[in-house]
Amino acid sequence: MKITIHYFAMLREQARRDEESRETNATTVAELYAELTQAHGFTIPAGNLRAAVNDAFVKMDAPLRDGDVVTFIPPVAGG
Amino acid sequence: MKITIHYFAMLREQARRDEESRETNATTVAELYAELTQAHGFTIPAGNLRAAVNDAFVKMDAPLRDGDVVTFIPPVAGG
Amino acid sequence: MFELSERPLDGVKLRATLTEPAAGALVIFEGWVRNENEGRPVTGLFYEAEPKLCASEMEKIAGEAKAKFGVLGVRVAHRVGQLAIGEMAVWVGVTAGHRDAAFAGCRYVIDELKKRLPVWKKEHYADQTTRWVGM
Amino acid sequence: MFELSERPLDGVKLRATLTEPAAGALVIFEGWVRNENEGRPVTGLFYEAEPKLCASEMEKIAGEAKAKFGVLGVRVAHRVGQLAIGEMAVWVGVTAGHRDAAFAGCRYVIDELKKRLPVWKKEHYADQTTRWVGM
Repeated sequence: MKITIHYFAMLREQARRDEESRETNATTVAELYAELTQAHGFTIPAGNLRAAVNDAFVKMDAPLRDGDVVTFIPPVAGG
Repeated sequence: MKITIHYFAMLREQARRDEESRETNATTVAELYAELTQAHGFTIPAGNLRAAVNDAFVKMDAPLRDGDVVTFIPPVAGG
Repeated sequence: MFELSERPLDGVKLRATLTEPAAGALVIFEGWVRNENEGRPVTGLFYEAEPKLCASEMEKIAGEAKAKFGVLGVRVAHRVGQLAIGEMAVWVGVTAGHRDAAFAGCRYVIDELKKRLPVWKKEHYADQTTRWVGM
Repeated sequence: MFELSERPLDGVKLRATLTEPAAGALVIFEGWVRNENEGRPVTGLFYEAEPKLCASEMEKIAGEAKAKFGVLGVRVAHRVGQLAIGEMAVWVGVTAGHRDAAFAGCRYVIDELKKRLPVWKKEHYADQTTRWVGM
């Protein structure tokens, strides 16, 4: 299935892009992040991330469906 | 001796003046307030007042000297 | 550091006096004239103050805030005269390296100011009566 | 209620959105870029945010502040992009009938914002290095 991924902050820099569309067999958000870590050399441990699917926060074991838009949320530091 | 008294808020209204100079035999701030209460019909109990002499806060039993400027401080309500 | 003003307080000017490169946090408290107090409709407030004692007492309060919380800057202004609903009666700005100190310092300054500053307030009510608050 | 801005935040305009006759207290928190962090000289900050998640999460936080403290108004703005020392990174304004609620509400909003809002910060140091804070 095809998933769109949005990157921010350190993930954006390490992936060298803001977003990408990707064919994947990953069935959960966590599996997708593991695959992307292989591809892009991400250094943020999955345990330190949050994720959103289609603009709503989800758990890392949330399932993926074809066409989903996934945003990975590195540790936040606003304010 | 001669004392100058400054009035604010309800005391100003009840004394019908901002200030006055007064010959008095009062030896303390508290005695002076008792005398002024007779003269002007003040309704604020002495126990609810603070006072300043020559721009510094004092206790109500502080002594008076000729030429002193006394300010009576009704309960405050700033802010 | 402190001013009494017969004209509307200018938050922009007051804030500008507090900028400094070591400050990471500014907390501002503004007291506004609200349309009721203890259930009674209020139409306006009259404030009166003793300027010299206000100035010396505010210096003390600001010094205490710096000593207790390590805040960097303290700035306070209080309005006097007749105020309408919505007008700003008091402005307190406190800067610090971080927000804990800025919040604690600002809260301390407004609390102490309300207890200690020789400022008096007469409430005007919708039924035309008035009352000196606290007297 | 919430905005992200690539241009300097305008405290005057933000404050103006909070005026209402029942409000007696406004507490504002401003976060400024300071010249050091944890002992390292800082020359600037870069902020980045995810707009949709920021907006929905701020709506939740504001709702929580209203429910917990009975505050009347909540307004928040966060800057994004490259900021210099002294620039305002975040503005939080909270109104209430009285100051207890306004202080508690403002503190709650900035604390939750810092924990939950998808905003990221890269520090630029005097020695030309950079660091994504918290990563």
